[in-house]
Amino acid sequence: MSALASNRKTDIGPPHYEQFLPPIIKKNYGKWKYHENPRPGVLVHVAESGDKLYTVRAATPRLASTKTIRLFADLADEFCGGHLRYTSRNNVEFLLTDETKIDALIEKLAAAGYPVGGTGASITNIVHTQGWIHCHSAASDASGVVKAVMDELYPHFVNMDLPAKVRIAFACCLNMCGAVHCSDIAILAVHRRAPKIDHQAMARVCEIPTTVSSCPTGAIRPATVDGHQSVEVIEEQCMFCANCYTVCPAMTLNDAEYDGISIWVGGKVSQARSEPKFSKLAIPYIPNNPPRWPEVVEAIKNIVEVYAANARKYERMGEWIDRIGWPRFFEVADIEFTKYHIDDFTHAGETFRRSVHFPRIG
Amino acid sequence: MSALASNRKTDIGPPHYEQFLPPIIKKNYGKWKYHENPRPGVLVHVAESGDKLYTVRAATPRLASTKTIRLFADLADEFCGGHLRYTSRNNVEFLLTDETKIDALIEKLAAAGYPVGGTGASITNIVHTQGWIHCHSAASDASGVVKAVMDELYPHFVNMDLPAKVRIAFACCLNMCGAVHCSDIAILAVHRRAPKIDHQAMARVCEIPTTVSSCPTGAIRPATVDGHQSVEVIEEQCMFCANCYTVCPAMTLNDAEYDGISIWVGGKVSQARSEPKFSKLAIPYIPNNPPRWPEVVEAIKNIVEVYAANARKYERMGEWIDRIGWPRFFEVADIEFTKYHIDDFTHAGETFRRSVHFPRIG
Amino acid sequence: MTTNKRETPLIDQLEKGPWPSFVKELKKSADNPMTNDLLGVLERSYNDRIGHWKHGGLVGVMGYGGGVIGRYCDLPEEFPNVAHFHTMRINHPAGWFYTSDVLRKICDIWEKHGSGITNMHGSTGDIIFLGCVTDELEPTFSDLTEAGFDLGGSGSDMRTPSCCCGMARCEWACYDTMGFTYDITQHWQDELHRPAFPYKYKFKASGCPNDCVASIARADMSIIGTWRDDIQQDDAAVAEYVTSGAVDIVEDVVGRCPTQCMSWDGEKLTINNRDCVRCMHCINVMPKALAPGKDRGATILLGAKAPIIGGALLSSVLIPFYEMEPPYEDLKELVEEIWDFWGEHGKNRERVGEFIQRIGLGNFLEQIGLEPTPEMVVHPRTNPYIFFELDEDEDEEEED
Amino acid sequence: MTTNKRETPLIDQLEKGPWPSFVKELKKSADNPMTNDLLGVLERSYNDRIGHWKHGGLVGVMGYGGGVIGRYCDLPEEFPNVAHFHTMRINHPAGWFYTSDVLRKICDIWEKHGSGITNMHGSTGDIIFLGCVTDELEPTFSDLTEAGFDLGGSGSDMRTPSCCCGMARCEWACYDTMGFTYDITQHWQDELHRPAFPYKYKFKASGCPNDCVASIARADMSIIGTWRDDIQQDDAAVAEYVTSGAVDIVEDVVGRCPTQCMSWDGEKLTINNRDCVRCMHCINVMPKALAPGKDRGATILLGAKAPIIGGALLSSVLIPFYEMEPPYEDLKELVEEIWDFWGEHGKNRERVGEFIQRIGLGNFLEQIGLEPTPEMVVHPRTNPYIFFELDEDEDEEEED
Ligand code: SRM
Ligand code: SRM
Ligand code: SRM
Ligand code: SRM
Ligand code: SF4
Ligand code: SF4
Ligand code: SF4
Ligand code: SF4
Ligand code: SF4
Ligand code: SF4
Ligand code: SF4
Ligand code: SF4
Repeated sequence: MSALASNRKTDIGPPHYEQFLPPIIKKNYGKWKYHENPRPGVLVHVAESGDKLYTVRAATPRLASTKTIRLFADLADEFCGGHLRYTSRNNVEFLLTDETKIDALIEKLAAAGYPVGGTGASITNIVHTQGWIHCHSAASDASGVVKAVMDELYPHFVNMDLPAKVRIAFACCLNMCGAVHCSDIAILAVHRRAPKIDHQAMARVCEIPTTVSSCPTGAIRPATVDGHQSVEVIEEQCMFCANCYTVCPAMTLNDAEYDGISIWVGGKVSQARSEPKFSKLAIPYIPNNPPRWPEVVEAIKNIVEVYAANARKYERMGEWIDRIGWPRFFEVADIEFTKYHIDDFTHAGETFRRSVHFPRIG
Repeated sequence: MSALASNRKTDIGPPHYEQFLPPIIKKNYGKWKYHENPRPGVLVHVAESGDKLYTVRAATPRLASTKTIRLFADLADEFCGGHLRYTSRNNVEFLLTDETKIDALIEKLAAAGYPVGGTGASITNIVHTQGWIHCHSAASDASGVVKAVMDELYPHFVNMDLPAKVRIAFACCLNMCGAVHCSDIAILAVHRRAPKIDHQAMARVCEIPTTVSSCPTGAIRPATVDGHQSVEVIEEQCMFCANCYTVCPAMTLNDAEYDGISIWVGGKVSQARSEPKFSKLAIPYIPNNPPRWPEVVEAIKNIVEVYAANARKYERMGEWIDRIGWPRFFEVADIEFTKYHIDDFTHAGETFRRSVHFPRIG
Repeated sequence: MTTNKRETPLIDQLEKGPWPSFVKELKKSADNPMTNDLLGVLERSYNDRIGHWKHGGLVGVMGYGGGVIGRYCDLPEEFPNVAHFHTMRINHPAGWFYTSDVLRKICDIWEKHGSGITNMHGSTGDIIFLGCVTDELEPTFSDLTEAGFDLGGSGSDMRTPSCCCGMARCEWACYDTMGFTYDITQHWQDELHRPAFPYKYKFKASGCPNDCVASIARADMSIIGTWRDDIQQDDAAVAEYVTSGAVDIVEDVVGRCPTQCMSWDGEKLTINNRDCVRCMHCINVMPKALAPGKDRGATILLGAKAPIIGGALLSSVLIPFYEMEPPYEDLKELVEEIWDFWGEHGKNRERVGEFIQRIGLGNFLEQIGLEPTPEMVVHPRTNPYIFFELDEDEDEEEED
Repeated sequence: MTTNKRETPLIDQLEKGPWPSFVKELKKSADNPMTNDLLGVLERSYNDRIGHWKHGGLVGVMGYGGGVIGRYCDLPEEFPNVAHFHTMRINHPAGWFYTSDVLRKICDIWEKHGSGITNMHGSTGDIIFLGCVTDELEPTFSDLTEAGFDLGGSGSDMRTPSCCCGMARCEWACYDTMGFTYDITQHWQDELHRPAFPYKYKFKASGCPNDCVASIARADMSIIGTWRDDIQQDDAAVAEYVTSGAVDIVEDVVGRCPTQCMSWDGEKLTINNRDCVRCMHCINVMPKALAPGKDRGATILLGAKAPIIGGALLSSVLIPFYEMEPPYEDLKELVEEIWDFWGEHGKNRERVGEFIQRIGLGNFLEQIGLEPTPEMVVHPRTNPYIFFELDEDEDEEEED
């Protein structure tokens, strides 16, 4: 092993991107003039030189077998001189110079189960996380919910029929690895039961002071339970963030009965028109109902439809709601407003309405 | 004394307002139709009945000798059947039914030193506090600063020549009895030295635990000094709020050398057009320079002039600044932006610019 | 007592200039030895650049816990007549209307017992008698009640409520601010005079969203008049404003509407009242043509305060629309629910606005028995830290 | 190792429907015993409504502190092939461009050493190899470096930087996002591989304010392309959009400009560039007619993060305009100043955005040697709690 280590390569960093760029990009790098979006999933970028680059964007489930990657590689060889890329939302993009090949490529992708779309005013791929596939913290599965939701929203992927882009993200716990906090629609799996403590394991696997101080609400205190050095949780003070679990495996929050899904709306990232916004709570809790989470799918479909029917062109979800006001959003989306919607964390007071500027109800 | 107490009246509350209302108001109570503001300081309210009530508003320094109150009473007898009122900003209003008497009243008021104005798009009286006249906490005088500033801004009291109302308030310490925090221009006296502790008196006049816990930044801790039970202050942690002084007289913040005045801009209370706003820091510190605080007067005059020259009609100070952006306000008002302008208290992060939406400089 | 005139070269400079001079006011009453000494202390402060007053102790009138602010001079030898210099807060009549007679009565009392110097009015709205020695407090109070006046609040009590002139002189008053203010002041005399709360509790009542008593910024409970039907619109009067050139309707009215819910087609003004947030702007600009609707009441807001100690707050919506009908039973009950709950769980010197932030608005509503509505917030929460409560059924199933 | 096909009736239902199915992906690799067991665990989770993974311990490759996430199954007897099921994070090439050859090389390696299941890509941007046993980590790494790849970040280190495709395929890129990302990734290999910070530190680089890598929401340091001269405007092309009916210029462009700084007189579009906040909207709508200015660079922002634990943050302005010229010396120095200061004073698991809020942005700027500018804030402070520092001169005068 140490012999190996001596001529072992480390810290070489990622390969230089240049070697993977198609010739047309090398030639026109930084010299693109404009683009068009002739049909869903297809972009054409025109360079100052007059060169045209065609992009065909196909959905992937992100989780990919090497078999699928090899399939994409073969398609790239067949249609794009071996060149392709992935997007920041886990779609795959084939980069063509020959416009006439687009249809054939799209056909082959469709046949293999990878539909083309996701450009312009559509719903593109859902950014998501590990879920029950890999993570110890997950309050729901990620891939399954995403699949069920996108099966339903599929028409909005292959068409550009919405007022503006709708960006959906999923995260399987409050760590929010999908960074769902600024999405038009965020699907966030939540725990709702205070950690169950493995008192026997506690002192062995966790540092008790670290565990106590990990709790943002001060709900955890040291305690001796059945003779074991351990901790106890003041249940009313727990808001299920799982920060304790992150630092201490003996405090699990996963719960078959009470875990589930919350829905958040109106966030955005781009600076177009309005400033970036956080998503806000729409539905506090829907139970986990695998394998297809029909209530979650229904709730999201409803929000998309209400938005599609009411927003103005170019208006993102959050811009639309800001215009009509949250009282009316709850009314038109027919969602119940509860005490859970009212912030009660550190900066809660900043969200109270400190004016009489609200529209009339009804 | 206890004999007196037995037939002593208590809890009778204030007199009923009705007995003080002029007949025209009794008659038209709740039945006013519209008003006009024919000239500075004069309002006419027209009732549904057609009755007309003329109001003449005169400035007062708020601090009033009974001699002056008697003077106003006499004028009320002469012009208004004995009726007058004060406003929420400490002006006095004479309530006339005979339009022809207005000029004579205004003349008499002017002769006595009480100018008429303050209506419409003007600068009305400055709401203020006690200062060196009466309060133990004051970091500056109130009446003196107000007098010096209003001498300079007087033309804007007797004319309606501004884009909109400009409401100025003064408070002599962070308790802000003038509730200056939502004013177009707020003048706030500030301490800048950590409390000087009277260690001898401490244990006698203050409760040490209460004093320690009064400090929002945790800067105070119990200490024995020269054998006295007392406290000490970690100076770098003090932001001079004087909350400790409020609960403990042995910790004075008043300081001849370092006390002075800060200027805040862009607040408002009314809901007209935009929601109510807090005032924001413009100038962190100007030394006390009695009797006429020329640097303070100059700074405020500059802000009023820059506003008058640049704002649109109906645009309050804060609405104007919101439109042009704070970077440009600091530029056009030629005020230095310092680290003190950047919030660093509890909700500071909410004021950071979390977008790239700022206008170009210059 | 000496009445030798004090030398006051510094503050004398504040007699000059067009604005009314408080120094002149002091000098008008300088025949009063207290006021004469006050001039001296003030000159001294101007010279030293520091105040000369000390913390006041507990002083007051019998049976009352509030209404008087104790004050002592830190140079009592030099200025013996202001060695004690307390203030009395006298509850003003709602709307600050007076007759000349009653003003003279007040002056008589104050010249007899005190310095002859007042504030008309204090920031909370009281008549302030500035400078009273301890022994004169009770006699002054006695003369005041004889004249029909009583003390206002101070300390941790209900503070003197105040209001705009409302229906007395304003066409926009959506409820009777003065009637309401008088009513609650009388109703809660005990709460006003005997501090028993965690901290002060202020009421301010404005007849419309122009908020001429700054209630949203300065009162723990802000009562702001409003309406819930359409703005009353007189098209002929609108046309009159436009044709006379008095108003640039596109720029000044339509263009300044915060919700862009108005339009002008060159002849007619159309208001989409469903989107209007009742900001008052268009009505303010054209008072002859537009007026608040006919279905009137108030929005009740809670929690404003000055910065000490968690930072200043504006009041926030508690009841989006309340029909302000005397005797305001529901509202009074709600206020007492709030006082009870805050009284029991509020910390010492914790204003109700801070209290709500500490315990959570959702919990607060539950305790005082109000349903949450989206009008109460600018937007729902953005953080995922929800204190879920599992309902009992669910809990039982799971209990082991 | 068993390769008996697992019964998966529940997750089989996720093979149906038009969207690509991750279950199909798993089944494609089900000849691999790990993946076969993964199908079994997942079915079990769908049945139990709970995950079956345990906290990972410290696993990794020699000399590296990051790049591998340890993972163990809580049902190792039933699913022995996923008893260990670690992930490897492999630093992707900037912009996620690949050739078919290099993809096949990656597949070869992963089929040889692991489950054959990947994420293309992880949320931070890495290629994720999903499911590796401890003993295979080092051999996989060795084959990867041989193929020119290296691990990405995990733990309290610099995380794998990522960027939008920028100049490679976008006309709006205001700087070379891919060049910059490659440069800093290479420059800070040690910081990427050997966690030594208080917590993670992410970089994301977007070529313009459309922010196609969500940098403002997902990176501790967000580098967003921008310009500081006028928008480039081609009047003929504007006219073309209008006359062709492709764009309703009043409604879609002028009417949606957040600063209302555009006007259309029926013939010509006028932009008041001084008021423009460079939001991109008008350019997005008419890419043939409008383009970012020529004087280009980036705004550098700091501090975004997910909610744990003080609540989510977006990045805030640190340098309003920076000319993104390689080798980015000043910026690199600044970043190292930040790392030093945060490294010394940051608490364990305190992201830089939280750190700044704790110590104050003003102080932070002073420590890293940047001047405060009004662009950094939405508005100046509203609370009066200023930590005044008296300058030394003043202090000396007063010292006693
Ligand atoms: C390929 C990709 C960048 C990459 O390097 O991978 C990309 C590419 C383009 N984006 Fe993007 N964006 C990409 C992720 C994003 C993201 C990030 C995200 O969603 O996580 C955002 C921020 C979203 C948000 O605000 O929440 C984003 C916000 C935009 C916007 C602003 C839209 C708006 O009005 O808010 C534009 C402008 C537009 O569409 O008019 C834009 C425009 C574009 C253009 C037109 C730029 C160009 O001239 O080439 C590209 C084609 C857009 C299209 O899909 O119609 N791109 N774009 C990403 C494709 C993701 C996908 O597979 O669907
Ligand atoms: C007399 C008084 C109420 C009282 O009961 O004492 C009063 C009376 C009127 N106010 Fe007021 N306001 C009075 C304090 C206020 C305050 C409180 C304050 O300044 O502390 C405000 C909130 C100020 C703020 O936003 O900071 C206030 C904001 C308004 C507004 C909203 C102006 C705006 O555009 O923001 C109007 C509407 C207007 O002027 O068009 C208004 C309008 C009016 C009208 C026109 C109402 C009417 O129809 O009678 C009255 C004459 C206004 C004038 O002066 O031109 N009044 N008004 C107060 C006179 C104070 C003084 O002596 O100068
Ligand atoms: C007399 C008056 C100022 C004036 O010149 O008008 C006043 C004077 C004092 N106020 Fe005040 N406050 C006065 C209206 C206010 C207001 C304005 C208002 O009511 O609209 C405020 C801001 C609104 C609010 O309540 O938040 C105000 C906020 C404070 C505070 C800060 C309270 C807070 O929660 O932030 C304090 C400190 C305290 O309570 O310990 C305070 C404390 C004080 C004390 C009692 C000083 C102290 O530390 O104990 C002052 C006595 C001064 C003196 O020597 O006479 N005073 N005080 C006002 C009462 C007159 C009246 O009854 O009409
Ligand atoms: C693999 C990945 C999710 C995915 O499916 O793509 C991931 C997976 C984990 N993240 Fe993450 N995070 C991943 C991107 C993110 C992102 C998104 C991003 O980088 O753009 C975020 C939000 C942005 C941010 O950094 O704030 C994110 C915020 C977190 C947090 C919360 C950090 C915070 O300060 O709020 C944690 C908790 C922690 O660090 O202890 C976390 C912790 C974790 C851990 C290590 C679980 C833990 O408690 O230790 C997860 C391991 C899961 C597993 O079993 O594989 N992960 N994590 C992403 C990394 C892949 C990659 O390298 O490309
Ligand atoms: S969001 Fe939570 S459960 Fe999901 S991958 Fe990240 S840390 Fe794991
Ligand atoms: S889940 Fe969060 S709030 Fe609950 S005990 Fe753990 S750390 Fe505390
Ligand atoms: S603001 Fe401060 S100094 Fe002035 S009267 Fe109020 S408590 Fe006293
Ligand atoms: S002035 Fe305020 S911050 Fe300073 S020691 Fe006193 S209470 Fe603490
Ligand atoms: S608040 Fe409204 S009702 Fe009261 S005086 Fe002002 S404008 Fe009139
Ligand atoms: S009251 Fe305000 S929001 Fe309503 S129509 Fe008039 S200007 Fe618009
Ligand atoms: S961020 Fe801007 S430059 Fe980068 S791909 Fe998106 S639109 Fe193009
Ligand atoms: S970039 Fe945005 S702010 Fe600038 S002119 Fe275009 S739409 Fe307006």
